[in-house]
Amino acid sequence: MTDVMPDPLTLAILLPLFGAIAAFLLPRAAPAIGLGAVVATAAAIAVLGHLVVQAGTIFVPLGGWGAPLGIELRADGLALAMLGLTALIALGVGLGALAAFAGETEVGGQPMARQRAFFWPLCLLLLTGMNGVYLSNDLFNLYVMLEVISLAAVGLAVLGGTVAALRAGLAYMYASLLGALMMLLGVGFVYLQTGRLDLAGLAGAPDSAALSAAFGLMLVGLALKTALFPLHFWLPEAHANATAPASALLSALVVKAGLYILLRLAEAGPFPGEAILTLMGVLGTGAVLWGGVQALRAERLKLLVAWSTVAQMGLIFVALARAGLEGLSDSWRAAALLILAHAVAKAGMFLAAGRIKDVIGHDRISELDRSAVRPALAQLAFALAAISLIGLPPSLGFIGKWSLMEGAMMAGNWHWVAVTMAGTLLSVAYFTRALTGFLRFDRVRAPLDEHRGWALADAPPVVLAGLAVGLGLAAGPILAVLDLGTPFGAIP
Amino acid sequence: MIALSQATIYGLAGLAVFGLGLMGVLGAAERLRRLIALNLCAAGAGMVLIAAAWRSPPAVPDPVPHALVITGIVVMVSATAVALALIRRLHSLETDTDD
Amino acid sequence: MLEIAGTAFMALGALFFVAGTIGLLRFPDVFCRLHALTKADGMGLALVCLSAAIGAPDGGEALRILLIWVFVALASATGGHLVARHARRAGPPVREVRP
Amino acid sequence: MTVLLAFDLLLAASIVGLAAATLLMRDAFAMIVAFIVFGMLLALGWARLVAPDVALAEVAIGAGLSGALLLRTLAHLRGGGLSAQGGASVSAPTNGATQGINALLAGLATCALGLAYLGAPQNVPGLEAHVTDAMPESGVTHPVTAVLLNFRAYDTLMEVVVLLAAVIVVWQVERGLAETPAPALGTVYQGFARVALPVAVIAGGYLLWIGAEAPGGAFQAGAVLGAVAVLGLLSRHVRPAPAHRPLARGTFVAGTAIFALVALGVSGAGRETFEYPPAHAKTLILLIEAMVTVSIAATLAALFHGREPVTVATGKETT
Repeated sequence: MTDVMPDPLTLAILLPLFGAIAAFLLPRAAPAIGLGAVVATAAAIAVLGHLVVQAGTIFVPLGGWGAPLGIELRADGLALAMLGLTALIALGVGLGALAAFAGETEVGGQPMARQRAFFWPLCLLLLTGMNGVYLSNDLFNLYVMLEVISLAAVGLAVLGGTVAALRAGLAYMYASLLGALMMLLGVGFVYLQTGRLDLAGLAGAPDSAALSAAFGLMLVGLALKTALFPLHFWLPEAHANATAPASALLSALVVKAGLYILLRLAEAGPFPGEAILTLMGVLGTGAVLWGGVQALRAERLKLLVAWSTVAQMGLIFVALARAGLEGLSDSWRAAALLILAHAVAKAGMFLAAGRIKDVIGHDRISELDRSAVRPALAQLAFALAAISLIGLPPSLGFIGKWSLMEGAMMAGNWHWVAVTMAGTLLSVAYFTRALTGFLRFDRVRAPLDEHRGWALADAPPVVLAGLAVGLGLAAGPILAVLDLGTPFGAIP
Repeated sequence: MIALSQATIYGLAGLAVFGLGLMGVLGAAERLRRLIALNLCAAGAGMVLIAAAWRSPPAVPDPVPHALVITGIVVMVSATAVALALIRRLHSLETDTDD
Repeated sequence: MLEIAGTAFMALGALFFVAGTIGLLRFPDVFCRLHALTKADGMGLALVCLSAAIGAPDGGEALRILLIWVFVALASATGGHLVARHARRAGPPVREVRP
Repeated sequence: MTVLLAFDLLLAASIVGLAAATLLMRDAFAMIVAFIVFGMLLALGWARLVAPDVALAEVAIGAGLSGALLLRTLAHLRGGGLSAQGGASVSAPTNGATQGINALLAGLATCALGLAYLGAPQNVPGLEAHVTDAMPESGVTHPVTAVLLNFRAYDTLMEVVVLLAAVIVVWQVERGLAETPAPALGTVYQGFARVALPVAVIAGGYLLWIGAEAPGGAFQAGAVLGAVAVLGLLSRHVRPAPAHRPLARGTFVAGTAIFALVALGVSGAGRETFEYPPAHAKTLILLIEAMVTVSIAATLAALFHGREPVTVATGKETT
């Protein structure tokens, strides 16, 4: 199918896998191997990008069989954007992890050397699974990939080894497993109805009870995995109690896998009706409001950030629902933009929150201040990420929200505009809680310590958060990439 | 009128097992019981898939669902092992702090 | 002739299994239950294997069935021993039968 | 025919009944045993549906190894033994109202699914015709093995990756736990192990070899060999030590690594990834299966054993 041998699609999946294997075999060299594997994967994705720009959608029939007997990989603009995003975040978080797991001291949990040794195999397995999901064109393969992601993500969530992290990790594991099993049963129903497993098989299928059951199961399962309100119960604790690089990966990437599959299902199949889409928007609204209120009430910085993930995921569902079933062929762009914006900003924000916690020794919001040891660059990164998540121009978040509201207005759905506005106000309110803390002098209780200067560890959050703001200026090219290979059919 | 074929019997039984597992996951209080309930869900989904191998009346069953279910079984034992490791570790830490 | 013998052995084996199961359910303590299980089910298994071996299409198949019998018998004897040993050490004493 | 149908009805009812009984058992030990019996009956059901490969996998992995894992965990929770009543207290679920609503919702959803199932078309062909057409080029003659290792080999590779991920996470979670003293099993067990383990190794090899043309294959063989290793661990024939760690890591990844390397290696010259040259397909599949079998066996045994063997050095990690 492609001139390059072996094809870059397979390499984007297998290179991180080889990296994970090598990092597991050589624990001491894990950071170097890990970063090398991420860079190699990014190179494969760059080659793939070149091919997609030239040829549009690329299919690779693995084993030469082709669908429906074999499994096909598929790459188009949407997949390419997600792949690039994931590589970018893995690189940023990986560099952040170098600093976060440096040193030998142990703070009540796992020894640092062990955390360092195990972070990389799990991170690379996660990358394998994520890239596998983006490139998959087969329902059962998506289920297996989701399980790869689940196990790696749970391993990352409990890396710190504290009781709180383990408890949250187990709850996460159960939610994730149940979601995957619902997806599996849904795949069974698809097979009953169509006799095939590839996504293309959904397209021609007649609307039937079995197919509705399949969609119902898969949507509920994926909603559980993406923590759509009210199935979000597992997310805040799991994301807040993980170590910072793990939180960044979980919040920025893992929840997006379910969303991406939802997009692909909506693209492929006869989506089960206007009402379901509206329901997704309504639940998204619930997430925006409930997540916002809980973020306002959170006492710890990382918990606030985690609740904001619940709210932001809700917003993405609102984006999907903004113009109804007919508007879906355009609404996916708004959703994709918000996915990209949230991923970059949230990765930067969690790394920044982790730095702040490392430097000042706690992350209680009521005691944040402008003390002399203040991690100024991390606070800057937090603020930049907040700008994008709130949606101030020219950030990528602004472009996403603008695109959401524009489509909603054109369809005359003012209620979705109101929801977006309400969510924006709430996000201003809860991020301000943290930001004002960064500016206060009157909370200093301990004697002023010497400013510790800037560390290399400040670079990844600043760069990621800066990108979250700056990429808004590149919205045109990003949209052009998303439209490569025309996902969701022709551009209206 | 629906013909009560062999596959239909096991398919419906599979759905019932999945439903029971679902109830267990939602209702069980203990960690082990929830995990077993999840395993029941997996078994139920597997039964539906294996029954799906017999829909059209061929002489031999469709091997693809068989392969899928074997994959599912291996995936499930992996997940079970991870969950059990978490349970054991949590138990150790909790009994340490409680005493 | 062989077919009749096979069926008869199978039925007899099933009868032993039923007896063993009744013993498992009705007997008062671990040791009695174990007695019922290992003895009756061992016999039942032997008969069922014999029946299956008679019905086997060729000698190789029959040999494999007999091997299965040998190993299941070994395993169940060992398992029975382990259960009894554990019960003797950890559990309550043998229940006295009152006249 | 009707007698068999009655048997199927009885078996299906028993399966559902055992699933319910498993969840209703008050004692955790009884619950696990019921779950294992459930797995056995399930395998019988799958044998009735002419899915012997799946039945084998279910008995060996779904019921057997899962059961062993569950029992080992229960022993840990109860402080070394299974009969002690302390530790994992089996409390009755609380909050009846929520429970009722949940049960009602799950029941309604299941009924809806049942209706949808009955409404599904009965005459849509599956992929069996495609499989039959492609079988001559697959390198093996057993369709399930062809699907697992050729047509959908990519899924199978990822399945082995899931196993690898599991053992990495288990090692990461459970480091440095003090070893629970293994129960002394006595001379009868030791004698049994001495006879049974070599035979089981042969049986595993046989399952692997026969998989190319008949039910069996890497997963069933790996499960049997994994059970051998578990028995070896229990009888103390196998004693994991810190020095074994590099070997263990190598064994865990061998299957995944070889599988992925072969998949990439055969590509090129107009061939896609995973597209084995027909002349070498059988050799390559057997090579992959052999490596995967060894990896699966080692991984399953490691999942049972749990913790990574480490020298207790820091002193911070106690029990």
